[in-house]
Amino acid sequence: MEKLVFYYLAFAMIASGIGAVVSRNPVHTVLFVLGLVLHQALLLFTLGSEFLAAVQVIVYAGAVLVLFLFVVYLINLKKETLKRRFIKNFSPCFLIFLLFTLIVVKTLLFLPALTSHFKARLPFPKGGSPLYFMAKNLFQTYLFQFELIGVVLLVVVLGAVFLLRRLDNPSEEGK
Amino acid sequence: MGAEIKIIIAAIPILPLLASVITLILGRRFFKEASFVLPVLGILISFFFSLFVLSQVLHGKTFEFDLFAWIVSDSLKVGFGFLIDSLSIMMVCMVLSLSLLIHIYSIGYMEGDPGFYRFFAYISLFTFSMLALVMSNNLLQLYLGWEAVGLCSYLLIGFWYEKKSAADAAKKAFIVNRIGDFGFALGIFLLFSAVGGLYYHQVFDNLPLIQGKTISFLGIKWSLPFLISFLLFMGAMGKSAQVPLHVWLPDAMEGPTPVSALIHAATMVTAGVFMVARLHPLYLISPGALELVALTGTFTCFMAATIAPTQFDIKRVIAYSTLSQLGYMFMACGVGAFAAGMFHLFTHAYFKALLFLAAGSVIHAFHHAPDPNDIRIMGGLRKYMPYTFFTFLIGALALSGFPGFSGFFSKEGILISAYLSPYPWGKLVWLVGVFVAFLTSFYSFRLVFVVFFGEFRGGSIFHGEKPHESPLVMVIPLMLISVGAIFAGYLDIPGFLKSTLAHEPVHPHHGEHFFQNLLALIAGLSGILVAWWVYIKNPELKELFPRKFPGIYRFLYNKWWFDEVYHEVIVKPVLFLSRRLVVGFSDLFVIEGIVNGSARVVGGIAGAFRRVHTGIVNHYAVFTLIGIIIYLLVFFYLK
Amino acid sequence: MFKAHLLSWILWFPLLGIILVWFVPRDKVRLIKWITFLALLFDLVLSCVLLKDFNFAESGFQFVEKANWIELINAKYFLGVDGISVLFVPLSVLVSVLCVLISWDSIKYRVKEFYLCLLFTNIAMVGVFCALDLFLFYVFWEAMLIPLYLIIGIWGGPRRIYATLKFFLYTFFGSIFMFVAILYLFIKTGTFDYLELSRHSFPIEVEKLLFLGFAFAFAVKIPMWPVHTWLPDAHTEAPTAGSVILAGILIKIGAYGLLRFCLPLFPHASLYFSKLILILSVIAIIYGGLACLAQEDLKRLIAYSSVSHMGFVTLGIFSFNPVAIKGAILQMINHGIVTGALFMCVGIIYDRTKTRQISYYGGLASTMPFYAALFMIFTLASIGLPGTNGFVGEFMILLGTFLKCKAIVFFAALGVIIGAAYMLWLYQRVFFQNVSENVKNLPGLKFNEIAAVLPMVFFVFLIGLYPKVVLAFMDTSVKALLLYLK
Amino acid sequence: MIPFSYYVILAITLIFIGIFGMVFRRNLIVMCACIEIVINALIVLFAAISYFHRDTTGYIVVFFLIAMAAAEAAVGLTLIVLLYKKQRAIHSEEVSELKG
Repeated sequence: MEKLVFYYLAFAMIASGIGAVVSRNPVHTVLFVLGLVLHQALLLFTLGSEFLAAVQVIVYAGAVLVLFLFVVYLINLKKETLKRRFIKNFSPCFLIFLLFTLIVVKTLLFLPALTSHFKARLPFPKGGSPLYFMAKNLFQTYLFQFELIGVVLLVVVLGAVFLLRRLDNPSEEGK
Repeated sequence: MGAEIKIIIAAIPILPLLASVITLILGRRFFKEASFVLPVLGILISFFFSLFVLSQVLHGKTFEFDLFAWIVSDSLKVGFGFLIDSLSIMMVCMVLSLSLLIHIYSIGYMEGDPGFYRFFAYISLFTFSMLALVMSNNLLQLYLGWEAVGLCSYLLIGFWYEKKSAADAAKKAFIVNRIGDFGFALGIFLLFSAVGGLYYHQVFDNLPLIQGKTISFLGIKWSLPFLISFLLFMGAMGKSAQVPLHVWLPDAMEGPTPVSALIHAATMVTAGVFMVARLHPLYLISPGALELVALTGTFTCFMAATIAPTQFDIKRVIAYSTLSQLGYMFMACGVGAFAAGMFHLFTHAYFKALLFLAAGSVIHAFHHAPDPNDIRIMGGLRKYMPYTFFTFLIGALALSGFPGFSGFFSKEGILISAYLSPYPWGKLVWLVGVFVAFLTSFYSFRLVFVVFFGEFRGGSIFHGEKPHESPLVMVIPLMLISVGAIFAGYLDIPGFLKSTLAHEPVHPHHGEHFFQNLLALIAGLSGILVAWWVYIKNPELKELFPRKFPGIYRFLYNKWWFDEVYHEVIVKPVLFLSRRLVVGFSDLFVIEGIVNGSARVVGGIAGAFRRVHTGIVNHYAVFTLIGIIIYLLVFFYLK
Repeated sequence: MFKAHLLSWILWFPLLGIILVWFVPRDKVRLIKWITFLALLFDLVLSCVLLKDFNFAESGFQFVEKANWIELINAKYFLGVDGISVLFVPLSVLVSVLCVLISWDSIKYRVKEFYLCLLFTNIAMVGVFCALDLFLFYVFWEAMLIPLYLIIGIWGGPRRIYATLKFFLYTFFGSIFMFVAILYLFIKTGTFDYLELSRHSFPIEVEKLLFLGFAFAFAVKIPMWPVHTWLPDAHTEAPTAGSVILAGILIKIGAYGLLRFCLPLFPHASLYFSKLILILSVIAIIYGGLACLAQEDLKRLIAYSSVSHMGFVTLGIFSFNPVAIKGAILQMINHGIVTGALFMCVGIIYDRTKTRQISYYGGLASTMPFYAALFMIFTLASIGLPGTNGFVGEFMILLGTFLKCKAIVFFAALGVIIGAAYMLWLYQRVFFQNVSENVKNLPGLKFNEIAAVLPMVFFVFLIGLYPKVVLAFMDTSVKALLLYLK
Repeated sequence: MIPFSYYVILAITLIFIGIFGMVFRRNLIVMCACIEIVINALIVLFAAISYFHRDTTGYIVVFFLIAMAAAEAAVGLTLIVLLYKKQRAIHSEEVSELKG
């Protein structure tokens, strides 16, 4: 049962990933990514973190991808869908990508060595759920980083607002 | 030595300097036509001071003191100082008296010139520089005066700077002098390194140190005293216009005539002779240097005397005669008769200044002619300009060594000294001297006869009118100087200088060397006679020489081709070197080639790499990928 | 408090000017100029106090200030002056003051930035002469490039971009070698302190390499032949103030560096390489002079004459004779004054005609007599006429060098002849001969121009007639310097 | 029981897909989406590590990753909008001002 679920989720994620990359219409791309994200939320659920699954759904599906959709619709690209999907002279790129593929395959051959540490499934420490420990860590050990992320998000918001505001004021352009 | 006399001595050069500086600064705005007042006043006072100092020196006193320390650094200590002995006070009095008269003369001569104030400022500055030169008690201050008179000469030759020829002549004078000064400076360095001081007394005290020493310089072994004397003499060659550095003096006639009289006849050009006389102990220990001085003087004397008769520019003729007379002075120095040389310097100053000023008076009358210096448009001026004529005649007689005039005494003195000198080249000097005496009187009377006798040939220029005598302000100085030109020879200058030059002057005792004296006298008189024969009696004869010997005539007329040779041998190669080799080849091609070439190589490499920056984001992603690949390869295979 | 930190005051006082100017609106041009001028003027007064309080008898460093700066690398804020450097502090400030005056009307755009650059340059210049910590020195050394780069690049002539690039890359290329040498010194000794380093000695082979590293940087800056070609371009394209700073101070720093660092830190290598440098100097003298003869551009000509004159300076330094070294220091000051003034003069005329071509001019002596007189004075000083400052320096250098090597002086003195030739030829072409149509109606000198040039005239004659005022400062320090070379 | 290596393979495959899109797609929005895919792959990986290692640090990294992804998406999309408004272009080949 566990395996079945995993296979389904993995297959769905890879499929929607491929779909996202190859689809001609950006709207479809975004929708495929949405599918990927939702499936991944489920995967996180199976990996023992309900909290992250929820965050994934809320932030990714709810915010980021909606943002993408907004942008796609803002930039009306109906006719763009008819154009070529891929960049023009990609033969050298392709070669390099091929090389990359080879390397990745080669890497996979190392996997057994890599994963040997993770054979034994250790129990979580006593005294609380994983979420409890996570929260404890987050607000104690990583508090500073947590705050930093907050600042980053704030800066991003300000930056985005600032960038788009300047454009509306054509008198300042060209300086 | 009292403080008052020090102040008086110091004031002698400083007053003209002050007058000059004030006139230069305020002249254009405020003094204008009255610019001459201050310089004349300054020099007048200085002149009286110098007479006072002269009276002291006549009582056998000498003064030496430093005004202030100029350059002091370790072993090098030089001050601004004065050495007043018979030699320098003679020069001072001569310079100031002539300068004063020429200042006054210039009031008339330069009247109405837009650079009136400038002229007086410069000429006053010149007087200062010359005084600084002759009164100096060390070689460096001598050098200061040396260069400063050169500067004044430059400024005054180029006084009418709008004329290209004047500007060229000024530049030429300065640069040729610089070549001489190059040697002079090296001489000073060498002297310093040899005796460790630049004061005259230090030099003379330490002369035994350098006697007989040798030194290797530029890979050649030299006798040390000879090398020092030779290098210093190079400066004298430049300043006193001796071959091969004489080419600037004839061109210097582009300046106003009073300048030619004061600077290029009487004072500045004799600085070289003065210097040699001042350093005579040095020259006396180096017979080689004396020989060099004598031979240079002899050659210049002869060469200039052969050129002078072929020239038609009145000032150039006198300029070549100056060259020739300077040659005489060096001849005297070269045979060890420094006093005789100085004596000739003294008399020459008066009669040559007189000649120039009288010529200037003529030129003044002709000033609206296209070329006012050309003697071919003159003639018969005796009638129209009697004072000028008489003064010119006096000058010419003195120059020719006519008995009773100043030049006679000094020239005889030189010739006899040369004849009697212990040096082997004395006889040659004497022989050439006698021959040049003939040429001298020939060309000077050529001028007299062509300019003042015969028919007036300038009618077309004067539109039938006749030239006028110059104003009184010019004539009176002329007369005063002519007094000097006659009677300067009666002063016992050699005897006066005995205390300084420490060399027994040879007095031409009558009868003792009667034959030699007579020969020189005959040579002089026959020159006058020949000139009379050629230019008055048989005017057609003057075409004879050019027709018979066109080659020699052209050679002489073109001043022995010195200018042309220098142009081809020095000026052109230097310019070629600078334009083609240094700038064209080395700088712009080689060095810039290397610099810009390396820049271009870097640029080329960068150009190859810059194609990587396509501006397409995907490609950047690929490069990131390449990076990852390399990292992974390193990670897995090169661990 | 004030006396103990006098150098810091002089060094950082222009910072006050910078801050004030910063807050002035950019259209208040007069205010900006006055603030800059007064700030620098006060700085000049401070540096005169420095001269007044300087103790002639002491050979070591005076007004020393020492504080930790970057502890990690043991770099210190270490200032001090001795007889060699003390004169350059007021000279730098003086040049800056005069630069303000000469650019009063000639800088027409981005005025505020210009004066900021000027103030900044002043800080860097004074800093270079005071710094006794190699790291600090290097910081100031490179910091000087920035404002000059901007001054030439923004307010320069038509080919300014090429010139700035060349100037910057050339000098930077040179400095890199010095930087490597400084790093090596630090790694070997663990300090940047000049005094400590001067007590160290290295194996001769290492010393030679280090010497070359330093000397190359300085040689580019001086500039010595054959790394001089940035100078004509930079000078030619720079605005007047830029040229004056370049000629007056910047290229002195190279020679100063040779004196301050190369000789005491690497005495054996200095002796080893002295012949080479003497020969290069002579080449520079003659080569620069010949190059001048071929120039058609006023500023280019004077720039090449700088090459020639700096040849004398290096000649004097590497003859290791006290007279010559003093002469070299004096000549550095002289050259700053004279060539700076010549550039000012050219700038004055350039502002009126907008051309530097010599053939464009002619007969200026008739239309601008006062200007002609000033130019004449500087021309004469440049060719070393006795009575002007140029003579004293050249004479002392040649005399001192003569005691070491006679043949070298023979050729160097040839350069003096060439010097007279090109300067007088220049003067003739610009000021004499017929009045050119182009210059018939030029206006006379303005007050600020006269005010900028007259102090230079004063110094030309002061140093020329009484060089003791300058020489007195150096006596003991030069003596101490020569002890290193024993 | 699913071995850890399965998760790794899944993550690598997703990264692979994402990079493929980054390299070959010319639509900038799609490229942004591909970045999201790569980030998701990392999320999977970290969550798996945390799960197998019984350590919550991985989860925290995931948490941060999600936040960073949101930020990155916001900035990236802003820039895309800006670019589109200025140049009316959305394809990487049409936007090559940075060409050297």
